Formats: sequence, structure tokens, C-alpha cells
Amino acid sequence: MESLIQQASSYAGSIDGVILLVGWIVGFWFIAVEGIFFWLIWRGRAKPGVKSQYITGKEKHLKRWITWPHALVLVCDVFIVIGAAKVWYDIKLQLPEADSTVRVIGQQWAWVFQHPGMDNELDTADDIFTTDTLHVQNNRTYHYRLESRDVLHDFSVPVFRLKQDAIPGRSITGWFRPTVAGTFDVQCAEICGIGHGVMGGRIVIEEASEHAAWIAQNSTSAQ
Amino acid sequence: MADASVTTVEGAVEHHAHEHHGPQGILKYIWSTDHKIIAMQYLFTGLFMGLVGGLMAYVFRMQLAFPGISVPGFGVVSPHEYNALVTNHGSIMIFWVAMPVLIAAFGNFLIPLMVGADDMVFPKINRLSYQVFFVSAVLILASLFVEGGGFGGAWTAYPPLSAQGDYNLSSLGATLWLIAVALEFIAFLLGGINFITTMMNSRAPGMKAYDIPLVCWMIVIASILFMLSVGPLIAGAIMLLFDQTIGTGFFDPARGGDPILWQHLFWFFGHPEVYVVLLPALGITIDIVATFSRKKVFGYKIMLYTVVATGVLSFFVWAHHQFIAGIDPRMANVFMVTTLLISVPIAELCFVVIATLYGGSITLNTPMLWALAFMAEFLLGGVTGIFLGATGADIYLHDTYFVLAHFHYTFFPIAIIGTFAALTYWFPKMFGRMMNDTLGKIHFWGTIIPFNFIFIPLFVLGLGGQHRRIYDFQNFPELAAMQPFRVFATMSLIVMLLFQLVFFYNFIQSLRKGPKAERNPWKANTLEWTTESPPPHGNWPPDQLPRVYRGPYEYAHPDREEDYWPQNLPA
Amino acid sequence: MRRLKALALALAALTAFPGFASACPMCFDPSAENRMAFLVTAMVLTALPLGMVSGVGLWLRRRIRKRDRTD
Amino acid sequence: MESATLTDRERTEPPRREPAVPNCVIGTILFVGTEIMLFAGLISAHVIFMSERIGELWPPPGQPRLPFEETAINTAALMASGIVLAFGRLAYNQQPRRALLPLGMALALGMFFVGFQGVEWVGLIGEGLTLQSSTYGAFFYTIVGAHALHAVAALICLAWAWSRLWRGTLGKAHFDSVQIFWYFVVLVWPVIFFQVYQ
Repeated sequence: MESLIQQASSYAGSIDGVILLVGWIVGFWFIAVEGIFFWLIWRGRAKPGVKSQYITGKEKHLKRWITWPHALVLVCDVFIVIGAAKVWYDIKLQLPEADSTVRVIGQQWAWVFQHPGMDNELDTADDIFTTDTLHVQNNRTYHYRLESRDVLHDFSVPVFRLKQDAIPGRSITGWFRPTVAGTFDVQCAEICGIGHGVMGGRIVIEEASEHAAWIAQNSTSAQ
Repeated sequence: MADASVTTVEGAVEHHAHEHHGPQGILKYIWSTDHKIIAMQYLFTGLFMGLVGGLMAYVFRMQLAFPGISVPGFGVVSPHEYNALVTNHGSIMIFWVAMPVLIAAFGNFLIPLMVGADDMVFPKINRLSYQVFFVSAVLILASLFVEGGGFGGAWTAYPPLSAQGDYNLSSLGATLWLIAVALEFIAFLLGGINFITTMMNSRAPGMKAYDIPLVCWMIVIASILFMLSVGPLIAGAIMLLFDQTIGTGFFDPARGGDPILWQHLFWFFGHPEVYVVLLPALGITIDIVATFSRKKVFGYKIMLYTVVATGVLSFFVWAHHQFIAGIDPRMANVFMVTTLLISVPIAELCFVVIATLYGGSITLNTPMLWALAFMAEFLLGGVTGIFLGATGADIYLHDTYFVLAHFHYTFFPIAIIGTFAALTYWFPKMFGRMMNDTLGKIHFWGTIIPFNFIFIPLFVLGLGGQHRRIYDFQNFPELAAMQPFRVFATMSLIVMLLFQLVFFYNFIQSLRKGPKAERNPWKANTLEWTTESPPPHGNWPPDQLPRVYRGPYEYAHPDREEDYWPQNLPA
Repeated sequence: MRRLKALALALAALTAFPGFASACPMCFDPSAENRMAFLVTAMVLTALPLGMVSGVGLWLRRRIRKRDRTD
Repeated sequence: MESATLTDRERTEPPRREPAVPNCVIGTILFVGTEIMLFAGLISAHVIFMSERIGELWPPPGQPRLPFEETAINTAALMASGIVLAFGRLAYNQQPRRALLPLGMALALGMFFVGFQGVEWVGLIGEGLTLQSSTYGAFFYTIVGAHALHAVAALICLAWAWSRLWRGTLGKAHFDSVQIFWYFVVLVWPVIFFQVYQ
């Protein structure tokens, strides 16, 4: 996973962990089943004069070749459920204390980001509004309030492994904590009309000093 | 476009002209109530729509591989055209290809023949079913050409985008799309009533519930699932239609409506729908595997009960499509458990098919290759579904190309491989001539290999964070770098589409010049092989309707010298 | 039957798993009535078809049994 | 293909056992099952809609209150028609023509229901409740309208059954099918009534 796309949030690693866990389990099943499948085809190819065996599926010693793997599938499912549910719980059901809060507003076809200004509080006079670029500080826990002005959108930051639908008329809260400085893609991952394909934004993750400078520069100019 | 599909139906009719000497001419075949002719009508309409859907895929894959070029045969793809193409590709492939071919065409053709009936119990409702379906097919094609273009809000049609012309900019296309889908549902309701009642009441004397071939059971269980799950979606469609046309606000949050409500109604149908199309394909596969490995199906009853369990579970899983859609996050883990539980019966179904191969005497001809390919490919589709059902992983993978590759690995085996398997297997019975096996194998390998080359790169793209329904990934710096994968997938698609020409050549050539088929060319047991190829009107001579003495899969029975034992032979 | 029971138990145990009843800080304005409405309608929509199928199925079976006895 | 030239009538019916349940009864049950799911969808949409309206002014400002009491009388008429039809079925078992009166009464009560409903609609439209006036109105007309359409269709079936009975050609299975369809219309109504008119 890391080689395909960077991990840049505190929980990216655990989500990739679930994907890997599932990958190993189903990979084993996939290879084992395909292997047996092709082996049986090879072994059973028609030979002149050889009649196939008459097996009804009621024979005990043969039936266990179905019932045991079947039980094993159930056991594997339990492992996957536990692994995935734990990650889900940590990310979607727990809301850690926020160092700062941003508002993310989707509309056809752009992202509007509302940053708190110098006072670090949303909905005050010094808020900074930007279009398509979100500025956040590295190693700081953020809450986002996700809203939509028209249709469904989906706030997706692949490097964070973050994805959440935005629903008009509702404000959905979530969190993230960047861990790598840099500039990354923000996508809209729910079809929202003709401009869906261009509704991309960028997220700029800055170190503390840079971020403070950006805030200072923009909130003063806004006033 | 609409004209073209009319010709298809007439084309279907022409193939039968040689059987017919009645006074009413060609009209008799358009207005026929014979289940076999209705099956042909469904089959040819479905294949034609499949061609349309495939060409749509060609256009948008070209745009993805070479953004902005003028696609040969289409021209430059605008963003709206791209959205309309992917939306209608999805809708057409599921509602106008998979369902009509697998359920309606083969259900209509096989159920009466396999249970030993002379026709469906409600022949006129059957005819009405096709006519409604035909109107819906014309409407969906027409919706692409109206002012504003076709509907481009994805096959899931989430409101508010789908509900208001201000948002989707194609209000007429959206309305036509919705009406077409609703009409298609009504057509299948009428068909489903027929299938279920026919299998219950018109069975040949002596045929008990466990003597019915599995493919009939599967089609009937699929029909039951369909009929039980479609009601809420029709309710939703009516509400959405009112939102679109007369400005009500069922799904408009500004007027007190709720957009999430549609998602519930849609996926309540949408997930069972996957099993609705899966089951017939699975039934076709198991029948073909049993015939060509000369084996009794390993555990007929296990198979049947497992399918029923799958059907029951499929009603409990729908919210896994909405993990990150803003539903109560506490619900998610419950639905993950039910979703993963469904892997148990599905795995068991695969095990049963594989166990049937054990100790067999396997002939690898074209239908068998297709049937085995169904298992091999569907398995990959099945296991990748686990990633998406697991909540923690779905946060990232939702709506990426991983999802897309996953469901193409399920739907392609179902809709395309299943169709080709059934078509090559029952071709002698349907048209009275044999198909060319060598050309069939060339077509098989020419389809299967490119198919894997199309979708395996898409898994990689999905894991790399590429999300769906974007017409040009150059707008996203991190995604632009993966362009070679897209080009490779597109090239594979073109190769695959070109190989379909082999199939069409083989089909038409075999229809005209193929060697005459005997009654039972595959030495199979089920009842449809006991009548002439093709079966006459009424299927069997009126006084010689078959009687059934045993189950459908008595191959290589130790008490019998030949390795098959037709259901209708007295002991 | 025993396997079925074990399966049902496992299902019940798993659904009860982590924090199903915990507070939900991320839920959109969690009005209790709305949440109940979604839950109840989901359950009704799920139970209704299964109930209908099993009801009609059992009734048909009884009818068929009865006819077979009189034959 | 000799048999291809045979018409359906010329083909003798194969020797088959009498089905345990006649075709048209099964067909009707399947159809009604789908319709139940349709109404389940509509009603659950309304339940969710109402749950989001808690604490708001009800009915919405400028919108009339639904005539609960008048419709209660109407509901009683519909229920009565269901009961009368049950007696009709019992009478039919003794002697088919005895069912003429109860079947006719059920038909009349059903027509009263639909007519009364129509009068009510005219009144409500006059008071400003239309499909477009509010989502409240939209739900009302969609759900009750869907039911009314089914009621009209079922009434046509009842009238057809009555005319067949008059001519003495109504079979048991057809009576059963019509009865099942009418019971669906009758029994789904109280649910709608208590949910929508509350």
C-alpha cells in the first residue's frame, strides 16, 4: 500500500493494516481454492474407457471436505470482523479532542474551506475562506464539519485514507491528524454532476511556523 | 438507435421463419405467446443491448486512456457525455443485459422445457412482459438522444443530483431513464409471476421438488428475491419521478425531504439484485459442470439450502453500500457482520461446484470452458468483496476503482460468461444446429485473457486512490502518474471487443450452415433434451409429454451401463 | 440445527461487539426519534419479505401435503 | 412440425394432477406480495419523514389538517366491505348464486369508499393542500393516491367477478383471486390511515 500511495495521517496505517489483514486471509483462500480447482480439472480430464465416479454428496468422509473449509471461512470472518470493527471504532466512533476545527463545504463544483483565524475559533470575524486549497498544520488534531450546498459530495483525501459523504442539510463531524508535511490531493468521491471530474482540491500540510505565518498573513488581510 | 433494436427483434423472428407455415405471417412471431419465441425476443434484445453497453465502455475507456482525443466512431467526449455513458453503461448492463438474458431469456426457454410443461401458465402475461420490456429498452436508448443528453447521475441515481434538472442539467434524460427502469421492473415482475407459478404447478408427473434441475430453482429463487426487494424501489422511483417532474420535495432537504432515504430504498433492492442475477448464472454453471464432468452434483440439497440462506441474508446487508454515506456509524459494524456472514454460503456454493469436479471425467469443450471460467473469475470477485464489506477497509476503498474492479469481477462472469456458457450449451436445443467448437474456443480465450488484463490494473489503480466517475484524471496530480495502467486496460478492452466478432461470425455461420443437432448432443439427463431440436410448438407431441422417474444429475450411475440416465426413462 | 444455533449465537455476539451502545459523537444531530425511525423501518422492510415468504411457503406446503394425502 | 400447426385449443391437455393451489391464486398472491412491499416502502418513507418533523408545527403553516374523523367513517365502510365479502365467499361455497348479494354489497361499499375519498380530495385541494404545496401534501397524495389506484383496480376486478357470477361462470379460483386482491386493498388501508392521518 505504501508504495502505491503515501500514508499521511495518524490512522492511515491502521486502515492499511486492515486491508493487508484481509488481503492475507482472502489471498490464502483464493490461491488454495483456485489451486484445488485447476488440479481437479487436470486430474479429472476425460480418459477413454474410464467412467466418472458416482458420488452423491452424502458420503461422510467426502462431505467433510466441504464442512471443514466452510467452518474455517467462518473463523476467518471473525478475525476480519474484529480487525475491521476496531479500526472503524477508532476512526468513526471516537472523536479525539481537537486542536483546531475547519469547515469543509462542497458545492457544484468546488470545495470551500473555512479555516479558523488567529483566535483558532470557527465562525468568528477573522475566519479565512479559501477555495480548493485547505491549509492545515502538521501533527495537530483537526475536526472537520462537512456540509454541502446543493447535491451529495464526498470529501476524500486519499493520503489520509479519509472519506466521508457530504449531505445537504446536515453537518457531519469527523477528524484527522496529519503526520507528513506536503501538498496532496483532495477529491470529490461522489458523483455531483458535470463538473465532478474537475472537483479536485489540494490540502497543504505545513509545519507550525509556516502555518502560523499563513494564518497571520491571511487573517489580517481579511480584516 | 430505437430502429436498430426493432430490427433485432425482427432478426430474432427470422431465425424461426423456417419453422412456421401459419397464415398470419411474421406477426404471429411478434405477437406469439410461445415461451420459446418470447425467450428469443428477450435473448436478441439483450444481446443487442449488450453490444450497445460494450461500445459505450469502448468510448469512455478511450477517453480515460487518451484524455481529450477524438474517439474513433464517436468524437470528443464531453464531461457530460462521459457521465451519461458510464451511467447508462451500468444501467444497461445490469437491467437490460444481465436480467433479460439470464432470467428472462433462459428462464423462459428452460423452465417449461425442464419441468416438462407445454408452455408457461400465463402465456399472455408472458408476452406482455416482453412488450413492456421492449418499450423500456427503447426508452433508455431514446433517453441518450433527447435535449440535454442522457442521464449522468450514476446508476444509483442519488438525489438531489438526480431529482432536479438544475443540478444534473439533463432533466428529460433523467426522467426517461427513471421511467425506463421502472418499466423494466414491471416487465420482470410479470415474468417472475410466470416462472414461479409454472415451476410450482406445471411440473411433469413424477417430478418432485428435488427432481427439478438446479438452474430452474435458481431462476425461481432469483425471481422471488427480485419480487420481494423491488417494491420499495418502485415506491422510491415514484417519489423521485414526482420530484423530477412536478417539483415535490421528497428527497430535497430544503423542503423537508431526506436524500439518504433514497439510498435506503435503492440499496434495499440493489443488494439482493446482485444475487438475483448471480443465481441464474450459478445455476447454469452447475448444470454445465455436471454434464461435462459426467458427475452428479455434489449435494443437491446443500446447494439448494445454501442458496436459500444467501437469499435470506441478502436482505440484511444492504447498508454496507452506505458505510460512509452519513448513516449512523454504529449501524456499520452490524452490517459488516451480516455482509461477511454472506461469504459463508457463497463459499459453500463455490465448494459444491468444485467438489462436483472431483472424480469426474471432464471434457473441455466451449460451454464447459465458459462454466469453469465463471467459477475461476467469480472467485476473485467474491474474495475482493470482503475488503469492501470490512468497515475499516471500506473507509478508504469506497467508491474507488477497487470497487469498480470488484463488481466487474462479479458481474462480468455473471452477465457475459454466464450468457456465453448458456448460449453455447443450449444453442443446439434453441436453434437445432451445432456451434463450431474451435471458433468457440478461440472466442473464449480471446475474451477471458483480455478481461483479466482490463480489470487487474483497475484493482491497482483503486488501491492507489483513484476514485470513480472522473472523465480525466490529469486534473489530479497524484493520479495522473498512473496513466500506463489506464492505457493497458483500454487496449485490453479493444482486443476483447474485437474478439466478439469471432462470436458473431460463429453464431451466424452455425445458424446457417452448422451440422444438424440431434435430440441430445451432450448426453445430458434433463427433460429439454428429450424433445426435438428445436422443440416444436407445445414442446412435446400432446400425447407424449414426459414423465419423470429420477433426479436430473444421475451421471455414471453404478446400476447402468451408459454414463447418463435421462430423467424420463422408466427404471 | 445445532450448527444453526451456534451461528445465531455467534451473530448475536458479534453484533453486540464494540460499542454498539456507546455515545456517538460523530452522528449528525442524533434525534432519537429519527434514529429509531430508520432502525424500525429497516427492520420492518427486512422482516416483512422473509415473513411473507415463509408464511406463504408453509401454507403451500400444507396444501400440497393435504392434496397428496387425499390422492 | 405437425404440432406447430395445431392451435392451442386442438392440443389436448396433458394428463396432469390438479394443482394444490390454482395458477391464478398463486399469481395473485405473488402480485400482492410485491404490492405489499411497495406500500411498505412508501409507508417507511413516511415514517422517516415524520420522525424528522418532531417538534415542528404540525400540520405545516398554511396547510389544512387531514380530516381524521370523516375518514374514520370511510375506513369503517371499507372494513365492512371486507367482512361482507368474507360472507360472500361462505355463501358461494353453499350455492354460487347466493354470493350475488354480498358481492354486490362489497362492491357498493368499496365504491362508496373511493367516491368519499374523491370528495375529500376535492375539499383538501380547495383548502390549499396539493402535491406541490408541501412535502406533507406530496406524501399524502402519493400514498393515498397509490392506494386509491389499487382500490379502483380491485373494484374493476370485483365488478368483473360479479358479472361472471351473474352469468354463472365464476370459478372458485377466480373468486379467490379477486378476494385476495380486495383484501389486500382493505387491509393495507388501516396502516395508511393511522400513519398518514395521525
